[in-house]
Amino acid sequence: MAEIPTANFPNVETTVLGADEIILNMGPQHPATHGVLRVKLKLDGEKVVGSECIIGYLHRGVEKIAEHRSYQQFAPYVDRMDYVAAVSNGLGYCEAVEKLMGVEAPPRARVIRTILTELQRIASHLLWLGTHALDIGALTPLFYCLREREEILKIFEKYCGARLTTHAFRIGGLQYEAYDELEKDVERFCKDFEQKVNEYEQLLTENRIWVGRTKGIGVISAQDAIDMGATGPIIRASGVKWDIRKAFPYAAYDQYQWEVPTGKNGDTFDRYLVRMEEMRQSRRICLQAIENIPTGPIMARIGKVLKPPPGEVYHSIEAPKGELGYYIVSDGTTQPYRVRIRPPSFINLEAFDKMVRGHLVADVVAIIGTLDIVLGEVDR
Amino acid sequence: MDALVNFFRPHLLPLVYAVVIVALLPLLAGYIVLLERKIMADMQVRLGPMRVGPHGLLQPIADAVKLLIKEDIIPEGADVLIFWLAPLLSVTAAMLAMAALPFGPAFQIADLNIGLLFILGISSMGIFGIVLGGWASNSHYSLLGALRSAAQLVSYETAAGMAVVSGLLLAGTLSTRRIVELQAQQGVWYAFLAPVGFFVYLVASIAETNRAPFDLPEAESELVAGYMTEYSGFRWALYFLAEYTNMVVVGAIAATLFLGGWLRPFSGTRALDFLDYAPSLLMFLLGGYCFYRVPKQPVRVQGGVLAAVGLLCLALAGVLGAVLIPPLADTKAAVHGGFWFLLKVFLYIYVFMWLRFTFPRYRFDQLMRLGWHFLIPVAIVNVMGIGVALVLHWQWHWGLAPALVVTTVATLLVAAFLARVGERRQKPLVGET
Amino acid sequence: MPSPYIPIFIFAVLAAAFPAVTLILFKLIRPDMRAVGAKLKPYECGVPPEGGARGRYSVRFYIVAILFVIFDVETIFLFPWAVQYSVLGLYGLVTMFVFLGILVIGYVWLYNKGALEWV
Amino acid sequence: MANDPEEKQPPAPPPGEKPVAPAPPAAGAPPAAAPPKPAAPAPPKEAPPKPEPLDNELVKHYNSRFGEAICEAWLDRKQAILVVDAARLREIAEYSCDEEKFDLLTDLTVVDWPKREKRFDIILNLYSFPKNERLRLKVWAGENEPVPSVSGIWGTANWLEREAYDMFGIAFTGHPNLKRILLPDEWQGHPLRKDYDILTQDTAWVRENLGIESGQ
Repeated sequence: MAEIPTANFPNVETTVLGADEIILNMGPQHPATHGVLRVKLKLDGEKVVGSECIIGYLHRGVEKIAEHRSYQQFAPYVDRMDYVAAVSNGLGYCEAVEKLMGVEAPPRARVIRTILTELQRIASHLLWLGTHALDIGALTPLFYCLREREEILKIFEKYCGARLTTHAFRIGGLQYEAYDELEKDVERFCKDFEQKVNEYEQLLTENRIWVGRTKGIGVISAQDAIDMGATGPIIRASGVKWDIRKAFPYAAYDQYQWEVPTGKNGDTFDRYLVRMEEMRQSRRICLQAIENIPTGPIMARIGKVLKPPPGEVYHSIEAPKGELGYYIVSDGTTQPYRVRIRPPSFINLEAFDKMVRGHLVADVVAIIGTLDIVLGEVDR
Repeated sequence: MDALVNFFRPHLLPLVYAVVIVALLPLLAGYIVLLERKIMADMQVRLGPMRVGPHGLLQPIADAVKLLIKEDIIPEGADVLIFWLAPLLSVTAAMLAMAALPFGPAFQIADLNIGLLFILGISSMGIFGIVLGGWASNSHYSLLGALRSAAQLVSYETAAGMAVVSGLLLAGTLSTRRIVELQAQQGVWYAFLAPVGFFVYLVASIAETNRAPFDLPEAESELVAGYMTEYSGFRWALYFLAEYTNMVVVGAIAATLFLGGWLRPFSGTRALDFLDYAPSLLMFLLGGYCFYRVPKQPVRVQGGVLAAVGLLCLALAGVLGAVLIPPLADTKAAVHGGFWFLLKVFLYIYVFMWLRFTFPRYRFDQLMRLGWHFLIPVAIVNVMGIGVALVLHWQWHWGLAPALVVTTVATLLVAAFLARVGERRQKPLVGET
Repeated sequence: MPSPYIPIFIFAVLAAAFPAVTLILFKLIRPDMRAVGAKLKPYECGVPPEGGARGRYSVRFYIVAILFVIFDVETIFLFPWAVQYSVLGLYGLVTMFVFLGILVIGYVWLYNKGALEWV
Repeated sequence: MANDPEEKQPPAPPPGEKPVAPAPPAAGAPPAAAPPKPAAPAPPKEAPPKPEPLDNELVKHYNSRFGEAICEAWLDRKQAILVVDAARLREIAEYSCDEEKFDLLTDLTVVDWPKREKRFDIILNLYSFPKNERLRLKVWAGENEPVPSVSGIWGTANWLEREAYDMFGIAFTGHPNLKRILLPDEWQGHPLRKDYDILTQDTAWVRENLGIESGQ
C-alpha cells in the first residue's frame, strides 16, 4: 500500500508475516497530542516501527517579532510560548535582559518572583498530571488537578489581573506590589495542597493499571537523555540530578532548602514520580519564601528606555518543562538584535522517536503525555 | 382474518412487551447516559448537565432531537451499504437479546428453554456491527478500533461463557425464568455460591461492552473514537444505543444468573418482609425531594418539569405501595419483581461507571493478557471446581456450602498462581525489537 | 403450547425496523444538506490519509480469531453438559475432566509457545 | 508598561548601523584584534563593557590542541565565548564533548549580521555536567558556506540544525535529514535573516492560497 520514503524511518524492521504497515497520522487534530503536534506513525498491527514528529503548526515567529519590538514590548510575547507556565517564561526573559543590562532586581522582587514561579510550576505540573492521566484513560484526576490549579490562577489574578498569560514581571523587578493577602493565600494553598498531592498519588501511584501503563514505557537512559539534550523532569527521571535552580541559582532560590528529586529508570512512571515530588518541593519553597519576604523597593533603578550595552548573554531558568534559555544579542539600540529562545519542549520532544520505538499505539499517547510538551513553545 | 387473529392471540402480551421494550429502550439508554454524566460529575466535583430541564433531566431528549436532525455524513471511499447496515446490526442484536430476559415474573417476551444460550449468541452478533462499521469507514482509526474490538470481544466472550457455565452448573437449566425460580427455592443467589464465576463474568462483561478500563476500541485518547470515528448523527447514536443496550443486557444476565433476578434481597426470610415497603418508600422520598427542589429552580418552567417528575415518582410510589394491599396482592410479585430487577441492573451498571471514572485504561496487550492468561484459565478451573463441589455434594453428601468453599479456595489459589506466573513472564516491551 | 419463537421473531422485526424506520424518517425530516469537500474525507487528524485502510493487517488478529473458535466452541460444548450435570453426576465430572484436561494441555502449550502474547 | 515613544513603528531592521565586522578570518586567518560587536559606534550612553579577553586553563587547552583554529576567546557578561574555525568545527566539537566533557548541547542557533563579510554567527551553547560550566562556541560562516554538522556528536543538534537551516538557510554538511522543521516544506526564504521581507511573502501567500489581495 502506501509508499513512504523509508528515509523518514531509518532502521525500519520487516514486519511479521508481511502484514501491511499502516501509516497512521496522529494529530494535528487529535485528542491526545496536546495541541497541534502531528506524529506520523508507521505501524505493524499496533506496534510502532517508526515515527516522525511534524511540528510547526503553531509557529508564530516569536523570535522575528522580538527583533521589531523594544525590550519591554517583547516581554508579554514570551507568555504566549509555554502558555501554561507564563510566569516562568516571563521570569526567564526579564532576568536575561537584566543580565544583559547588568542590573539586578531588588531582593523583595526576587522573592516574590520565586513564589509566583514556584506556584506556576505547581500549576503547570497539575495540568500535566491531569492531561497525562486523561491520556492514559483516567478521567477523574484531571478535574481534581484543575480544581487546585484554579486556586493558583486565582492568586495570579489577584496579583496582576491575568490568569493565564500573566506578564507578571517587568525587566528590573515587578510592576505591582504584592497584594495584602498574598502570603495568606499562598500559605492556605500550600497547607491544603499537601493533602491534595497525596490524594492524586492515592488514585494513581499504586494503581496496577497505572503502573502497568507507565512502568518501562518510554525509557530513556541518562546517557541518551544527555545526548538528546533533554532537561527538566525528563533528565532527572533518568537519574541525572541536575536542576538549574541549584546549578546556577537565580531569583531567590539560593536562600531556600529543598531537594532535587531524581528517578532511576527514566521511564514514564519515574517521570511521573519526579514531577509529583517536584510539586511537593515547590510547595516547600513557597512556604519558606512567604515566611520572610524582604521589604524594600520592587523595581531596580533603570531608565524608561532600555538600551542595553552591545553584547550578548545567555540566561536560562528551570521552567516546569526543563531548561528555558534566552540568548539575547544587543546592538545597543532599544530593540534586541536577536532573541533566541531555547524551548525545553522542543528539545525534549526530539527524544520522542527514541522513546516510542517498539511500543504500541497506546503508549504513544503516554509518551507524548510524559514529555509534557506545550506546542506553543515547541513551535514558537 | 380470524385465523390470523387466532394465531396472534396467545402472543398478544409478548407483543405488547416487545413494543414497550422497543419504545422505551432508547429512552432508557438516554437516561443511563444522563445518569452516567451525573455520576461522573459527582465524582469529579462538578455538576454535570444542568441546563436542559431541571438538573439536566431533559438533556437526553434534547440530545436525541439534535442527533436525529443532524447532518448525516458518509465518508468518501466508504462501503455505503455496509456503512448503512452496520449500526443497525449492532442495535438489533443488542435489542434482540432482551427478548429472553425476564424483567419480572410476568414481564418477559419469551421464556425459551435455551434462554441464556440464545442471549449469549445473539448479543455477540453485535460485534459484526462494530467490525463491519469500522471496516466500511475506510479510515485507519476506524479500522484499528474495529480490529481491537473484534479481538477483545472474542477473547472475553470465552471467559464470560465459562463464567456463565459455572452458574449453569448450579442451576441445571438454560431457561432464564427457571434459573431465578431455582434461586428462590434454594434461598441463595448464585453470586454467593460461585463468587469466582461472578467476578469473572463482571470483568468479562465490562470488556464485552467496551467500557473503561477496557474501552480500547473507542479509546478517545488513542483512536479518537475507534470504530465510530466516521459515524455522525443518528448512526452514531445507534452505536451508542447498542452500547448502552448491551450494558443493560449484560447487567440483566448477571442479575438473572447471579443476583437472583427479580427476587427481593432475602426474599425467603419472613422476618425481613418489611423490605417490601422499601421500593415504595424510595420512590416516595425521591418524589418528595423533587418537590423540595421545585421552588429552587431558577425558571418557572423548570420548576414545572421537576414537579412533573416528582408526581411521576409519587405515582410510582403509589403503584409500588398499592400492590402491598391485600386485594391487589396478586400483582405484587410482578410489579415489585420489575422494580428489583431494574434496581439490580442499575447497580450493576453503576459499578461499570464507578470503575470507569476511577481507573486508567488498559493497554491492548495488557488487556489480551488479562483475558487469555488470567480470566480464561481461572474460568475453566472454576467450572471444574464447581463440578467437583457438586459431585461431592451429591455423591458423598457433603454440605453444599463447605464443598463450594473448598473448591473456591482451590480456584483462588490457582488464580494467584496464574497471576504470579503471568507477572514473571511479562516481557519488557522494548528490547525485543 | 404456542412456539415461543413467534414473539421473538416479531420482536426481531420490530427491533430491526425501529432504527431503520427512524433513520429513513428523519432523513426526510431533517434539512437536506449534502456534505461536500473535506467533510467527506475520512478522518485522519486533519491530514490526507496515506494509503487505504483496508490492507492486510497483523497476523495476530487471525491467531486470536482461531483461538477464539477453539475455546468458544469448547464453551458451547459445556452448556449441555452443565444443564445435564445433575443427571450425569460423577460420570459427567470424569468425562468433562478429560475433555477440559485436553483443552488445558492445549492451553498450556499455547501459553508456552507465546501464542497468547499480544506483542 | 513604560514605552519610549520613538519605538512606535518597528523600524527597518537595524543592521544598517551595525559596524562592518572586522572581516573575520577566512579559514585560519590570524585572530582579529577586536571582536565584531562591541566596537559599535552606536550611541551608547554608558561605556560599553569591553569584552575581557579570556585566557584561562580551558582556553589554553583548546589553543594548545587546535592552535590556529581557535580564533578568539572572550568573556561577555562573565560568559565564556570561543570563536572557532568553521572548517574544524566538527573536530573541536568532538573534543569539547569527549575530552572537555561539555556533554550537553544546550542550544544551537544563529545570528545574522548581513553587513559582515561572513554574515552568520553559528552559536553552540554547551554545558558540562561534571564541571557545571557553560561554554559558547561561535563559528563565523558566510552565505552559502557549508558548516559541518555536529548532530553526530550531540543528538540534540539534529533538530536544532534543522531549525537553523529553516530559519537562516545554513547548510549543515553531514546532517542526516536536513529539511525544514517549523515551516512548511514549500516555504520560500529563511525568515530570521535580517533581509527577509515578510510583506512580500505574505502578499504572495495570500494571493496564492486565498485568492485575494492581502490587505497589508
